[in-house]
Amino acid sequence: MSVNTTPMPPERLLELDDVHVHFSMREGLVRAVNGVSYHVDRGKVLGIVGESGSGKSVTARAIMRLLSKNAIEAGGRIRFRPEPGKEVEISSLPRDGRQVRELRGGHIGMIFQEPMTALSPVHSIGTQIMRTVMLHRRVGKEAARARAIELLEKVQLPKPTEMIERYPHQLSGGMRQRAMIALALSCDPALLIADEPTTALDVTTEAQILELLKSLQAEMGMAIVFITHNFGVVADIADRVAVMYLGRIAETGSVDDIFYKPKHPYTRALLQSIPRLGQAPVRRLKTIPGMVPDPFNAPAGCAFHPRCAYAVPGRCDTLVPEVSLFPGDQSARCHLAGKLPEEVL
Amino acid sequence: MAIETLEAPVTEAAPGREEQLYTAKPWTLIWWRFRQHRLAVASLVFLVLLCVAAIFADFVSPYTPSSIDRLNTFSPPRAVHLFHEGAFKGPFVYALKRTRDPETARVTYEADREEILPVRLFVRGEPYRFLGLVPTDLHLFGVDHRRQRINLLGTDSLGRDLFTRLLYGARVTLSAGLVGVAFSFVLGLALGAVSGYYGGWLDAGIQRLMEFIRSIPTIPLWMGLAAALPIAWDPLFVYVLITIILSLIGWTHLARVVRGRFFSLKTEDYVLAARLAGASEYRVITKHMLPAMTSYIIAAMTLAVPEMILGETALSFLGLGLRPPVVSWGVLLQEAQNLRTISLAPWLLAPGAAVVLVVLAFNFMGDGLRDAADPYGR
Amino acid sequence: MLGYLTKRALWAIPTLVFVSFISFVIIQLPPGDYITAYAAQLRHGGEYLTEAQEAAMRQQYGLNDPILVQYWRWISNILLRGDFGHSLEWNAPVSSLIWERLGLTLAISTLSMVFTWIIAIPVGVYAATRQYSLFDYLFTIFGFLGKGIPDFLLALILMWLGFTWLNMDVGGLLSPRYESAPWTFDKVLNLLSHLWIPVVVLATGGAAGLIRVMRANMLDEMGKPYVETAYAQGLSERQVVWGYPVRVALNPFISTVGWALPALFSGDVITAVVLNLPTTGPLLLQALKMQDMYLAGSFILILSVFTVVGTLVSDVLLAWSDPRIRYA
Amino acid sequence: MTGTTNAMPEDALISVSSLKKYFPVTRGWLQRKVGEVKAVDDISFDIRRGETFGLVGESGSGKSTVARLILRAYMLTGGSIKFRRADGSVTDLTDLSDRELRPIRREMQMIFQDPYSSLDPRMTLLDIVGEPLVIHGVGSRGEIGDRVGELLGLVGLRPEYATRYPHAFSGGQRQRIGIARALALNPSFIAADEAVSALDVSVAAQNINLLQDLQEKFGLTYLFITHDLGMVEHISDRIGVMYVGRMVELGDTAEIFKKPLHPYTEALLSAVPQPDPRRRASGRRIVLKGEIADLANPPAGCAFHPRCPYATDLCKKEVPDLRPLGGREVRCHRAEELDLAGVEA
Repeated sequence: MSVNTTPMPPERLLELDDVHVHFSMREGLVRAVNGVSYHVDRGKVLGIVGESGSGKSVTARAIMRLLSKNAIEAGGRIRFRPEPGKEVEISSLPRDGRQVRELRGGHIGMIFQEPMTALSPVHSIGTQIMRTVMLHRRVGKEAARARAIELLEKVQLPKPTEMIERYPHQLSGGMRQRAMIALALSCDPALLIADEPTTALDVTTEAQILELLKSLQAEMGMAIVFITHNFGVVADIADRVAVMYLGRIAETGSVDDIFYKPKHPYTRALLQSIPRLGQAPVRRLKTIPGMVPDPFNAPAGCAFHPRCAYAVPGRCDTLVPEVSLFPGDQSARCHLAGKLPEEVL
Repeated sequence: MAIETLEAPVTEAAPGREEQLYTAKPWTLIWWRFRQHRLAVASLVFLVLLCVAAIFADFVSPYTPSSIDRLNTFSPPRAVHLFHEGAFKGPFVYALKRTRDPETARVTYEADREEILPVRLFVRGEPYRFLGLVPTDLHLFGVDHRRQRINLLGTDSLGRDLFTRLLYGARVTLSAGLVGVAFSFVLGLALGAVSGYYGGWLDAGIQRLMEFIRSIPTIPLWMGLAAALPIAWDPLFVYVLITIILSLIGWTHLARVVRGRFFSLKTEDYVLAARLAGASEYRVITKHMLPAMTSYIIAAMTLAVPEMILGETALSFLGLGLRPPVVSWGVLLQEAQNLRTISLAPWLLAPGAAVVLVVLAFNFMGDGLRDAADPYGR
Repeated sequence: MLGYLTKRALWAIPTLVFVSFISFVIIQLPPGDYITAYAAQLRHGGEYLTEAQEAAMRQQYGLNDPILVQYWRWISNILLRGDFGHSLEWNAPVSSLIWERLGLTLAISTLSMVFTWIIAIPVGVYAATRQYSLFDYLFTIFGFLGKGIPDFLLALILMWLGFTWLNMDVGGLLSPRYESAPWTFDKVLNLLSHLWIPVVVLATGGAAGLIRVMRANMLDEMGKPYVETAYAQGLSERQVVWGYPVRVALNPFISTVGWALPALFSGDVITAVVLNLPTTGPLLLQALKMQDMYLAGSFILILSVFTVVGTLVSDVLLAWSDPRIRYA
Repeated sequence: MTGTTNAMPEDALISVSSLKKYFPVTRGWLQRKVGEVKAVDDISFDIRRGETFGLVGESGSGKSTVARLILRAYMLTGGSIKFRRADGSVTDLTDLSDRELRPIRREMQMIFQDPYSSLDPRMTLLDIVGEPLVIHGVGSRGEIGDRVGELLGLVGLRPEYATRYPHAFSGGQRQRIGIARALALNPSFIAADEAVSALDVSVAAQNINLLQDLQEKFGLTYLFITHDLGMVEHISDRIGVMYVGRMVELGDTAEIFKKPLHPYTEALLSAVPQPDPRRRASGRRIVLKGEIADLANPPAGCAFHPRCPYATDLCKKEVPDLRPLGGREVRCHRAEELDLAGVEA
């Protein structure tokens, strides 16, 4: 596939172009990310949804160049614009080089799923934040401390001056996730990558964290790549949505288009299989037959075809579909995109 | 009404190899994984061979451990050759010429290149009772000569064959290790299981006991207990007591492993599922908990054997453990205690090499087992 | 934190009582007593003790009293007056025999421990960060060898090598000509040339084990999410490894400090016998063989106290270094 | 709170009254008891024959403990549990010994949350699914084999899989194996503890449908425990809402969702992110202050008062009782006067 070489449009912050990541395992080669392209504009929230094994977390780690040692970065281009007028091709930089390290934490912050284990157990919250601030801002200890207190206040942790002395095990899950957010935002990054940040939390805590992220986003203006398997969360926070299935983007578009005018059978089927609050009671949920295939032997052609209600034999099971474009910057990787019968959602 | 099935074929009838994997018994999986550790497999083979040789030591060794040869003291190891002056002769050793330095009165040995002694299988030699039962004089190998002997590892100060003594010593040392582990296993399993299964104050009490025992320095304690054994007692009885002393310390480690496994297994949902299906406590323990633990316990036991062997060797070496006429590796090493003997006859350190090899083999095997012990690890 | 430490320290008291009693019982275990052994020794030399003489000596040393009485007499003298009793074998107060040797033991053990740590920590960290590299394999082999070779055998081999190849006089801590000489630079050099064998012997055994512990801890920690977080902050690999997982991996390591010291004492007993060092080992062995009960008992007691105190120290260190325990 | 009569309502399969479970908090080297955690505190409810009773609440609310108490996996600290046997007789399970419980265990079973730890990895499906049959001595070896094949077919797995070990299966399939095991003895009651929470969206929907089909086919009664409000609304006839060991609201699912009576229920409902971008939660979402109360150290008065937007001084002092109100039960001092928002249809 040819790689797009034209410069990014001015509003663009991040652009992934045909990114491939493979893992060599004892059982064989896993093509965890198999040609993923998406983009995030400055100050926008991109939600990435998918079931387990769809490659959504791996893609995020590819942006941060944080893949494990057995990962093979098998192609594609990741471009990022740390400040207007500047463009960095992250994918061509050395993995642990100075430039990548400056981006990490400095221009791109990241928060993780497990607030229990994502913070160092033997350093206080303050120390962990201060270390990052001192590293990227090149300020002294006092200034870093002041910044840490300011950040903890921003994420609405009570008594920030005391809180910086606390250790993670002294905080609840929700408070830890707030501390994690403070750490990720410590250097005013242009982009925040949030990898299932609310999955491990209770629903009331999840609501708190979502509201916090939204208000911080409005205040600080950073863009967010929000990874989740929960369609409700995506609908709540995202401007644009990308739906992933088995290492590929099945469909991407504005949040309204994805939820109300899905073009890909997978998106549609997923939306139908979720029980919704206040829905007129139906006895049976719609389901997608079968299971997510084993990544070691992904189906040929469109990876979704064995489970797809509309699959065309001889086409969907042999040819990998191209991306079809629709108005409103919506695109779907399906042979039948735009030709599906209307269905009520 | 019809029950919805997983409509799309989940996995097509899995090809042979996969189906084999899916239906493989737990021990088969453990064996498959163990097999991948080549060092562990080699260690296993080595230990099995050594055990067989030790069990049949009287047959495998060419002499008896206490047969003295005054004209053959401190003779060096003899190499087994195949070629004599370029001609293939089958396995043989050269005869040994004994000369005495007239000035220092020191005995030196030199290979007599003229006389070759073929190594023969199943030779008649010193009489013994096979496995302590059948009287016979058949030995696996030896040389047919009235005066000359085959000493693969040389001889000691009394001209006794070190190879023979090493094999007999293996009997005592290895069995001391295994019996010691067996003792500590019984203690550790019992107390660890009680501790882990019942928990509460019983667990707390046993934990405290283990802390007490761990706070006693091992070697001085061993030494003290071993020194308490009277010299006059029957050597066999002393041997049993020494193994018990060794196991007195070792059990705490095993108990900890057992307790930890019990604790984690007790909270597994499948154990609760069995209980809720109405399974008795006995069934839960024997069908679910013990099978899940055995591989871990075997690994832990394997790793505990070398401790016991090292303990026996050290105590006997110091003269506090087993004593002659019992032959153990520690007893044999006593002869190698002073520097002059070592520089005169470095081959007397051979039992030390044997200890190192056996300890390493048990460690490698234990590591391999431990890695293979959990084939279902997520 | 303070409460935890107080409780921990208080808990050490019953342990010490228990340990001291065990020490005493061990000495009492063998049939017969010192007088029996002494009489046997005399007989060897052609002299005899009459039964009346034996009885009188037993009376004099209080050997006929019940064991608890003897224990109480022994322990109360130690606690109240620092009197460890009388060595029957040496015919001297035990305290005059042990302190110097104990000091030397402590010095050798501490030196060995420092060496152990200097070797084990960086090697363990390096082996874990470069898992399956040549270096990692080399040290795995070293670790296994260190575990497999008994201390006394290593001591024997080093002694033999030093003797035959380096032509050094080995054994003991000083060459005979320096033994009573005043301290000079040469004497120190001579001391060092003797000291390396016991230090190497003790450090090898310890380091081999600790490298494996450190490596395993590090591998465990490096897979944890907080390490990824640290990388995601833009820290370099060196900063991440030494700043985060090493900090955490050191915690279980610290808890071994308390045990390392007593383990070194234990190891020292045998090594010292082989190397003929003027430390506690040979004296303890001799005392045990002679059933010189006050001397042997004092040794075992002191070594046990070191163990208990060592465990206490490591608990304190652990609490100090790990906030999860400090604020539990 | 407990009624004067010990009789059980006609239509009830299970009747729980004043159920209590306190776990001791031990400390120190001799495991001295220093306090207790009231994991379940004075819970009463009935489960009607053939219905699905949903129990919702966040982590630490004690909902799983309730299920385990009903199945008598634990001893009760207080209260009683009555169960109507297949022959119509009522048995008091409260003080039965393990031996006495054995015949009753045939009639009540459980499905677990974690599809990995709930199946013994060292047993084949034949042994796992057949174990209840072996324990209760139902049938010969051959008969058990046939029955296991039949059960596997029932949950949509091939009977040939009986010789396989659990590691050959995916999470969703493992969950079905657990369902087959629970069905082995033809129970009348099944407690499903977060039975689909660990599964992907599409697989969860399949398994929910399976559970509903089985309920219809065998007339099963379910206790369905979950934190997923969408799922509980879809599957349950009635629900109980738990907060910190206590029941706060109990009643008909549709009514509670339409108009909750307890402020916690209201907050919970409003916190659920909906897969509907046009109904974004912002604005109408009630973001609760603070954290879920600590079980070991619950606040005085109503446990919810520190987070409750409607709390008065009375709430701080006095623990409200669970009391009937408009065909439901609610534990709130202000239930009558408050006009709380439910889920819009």
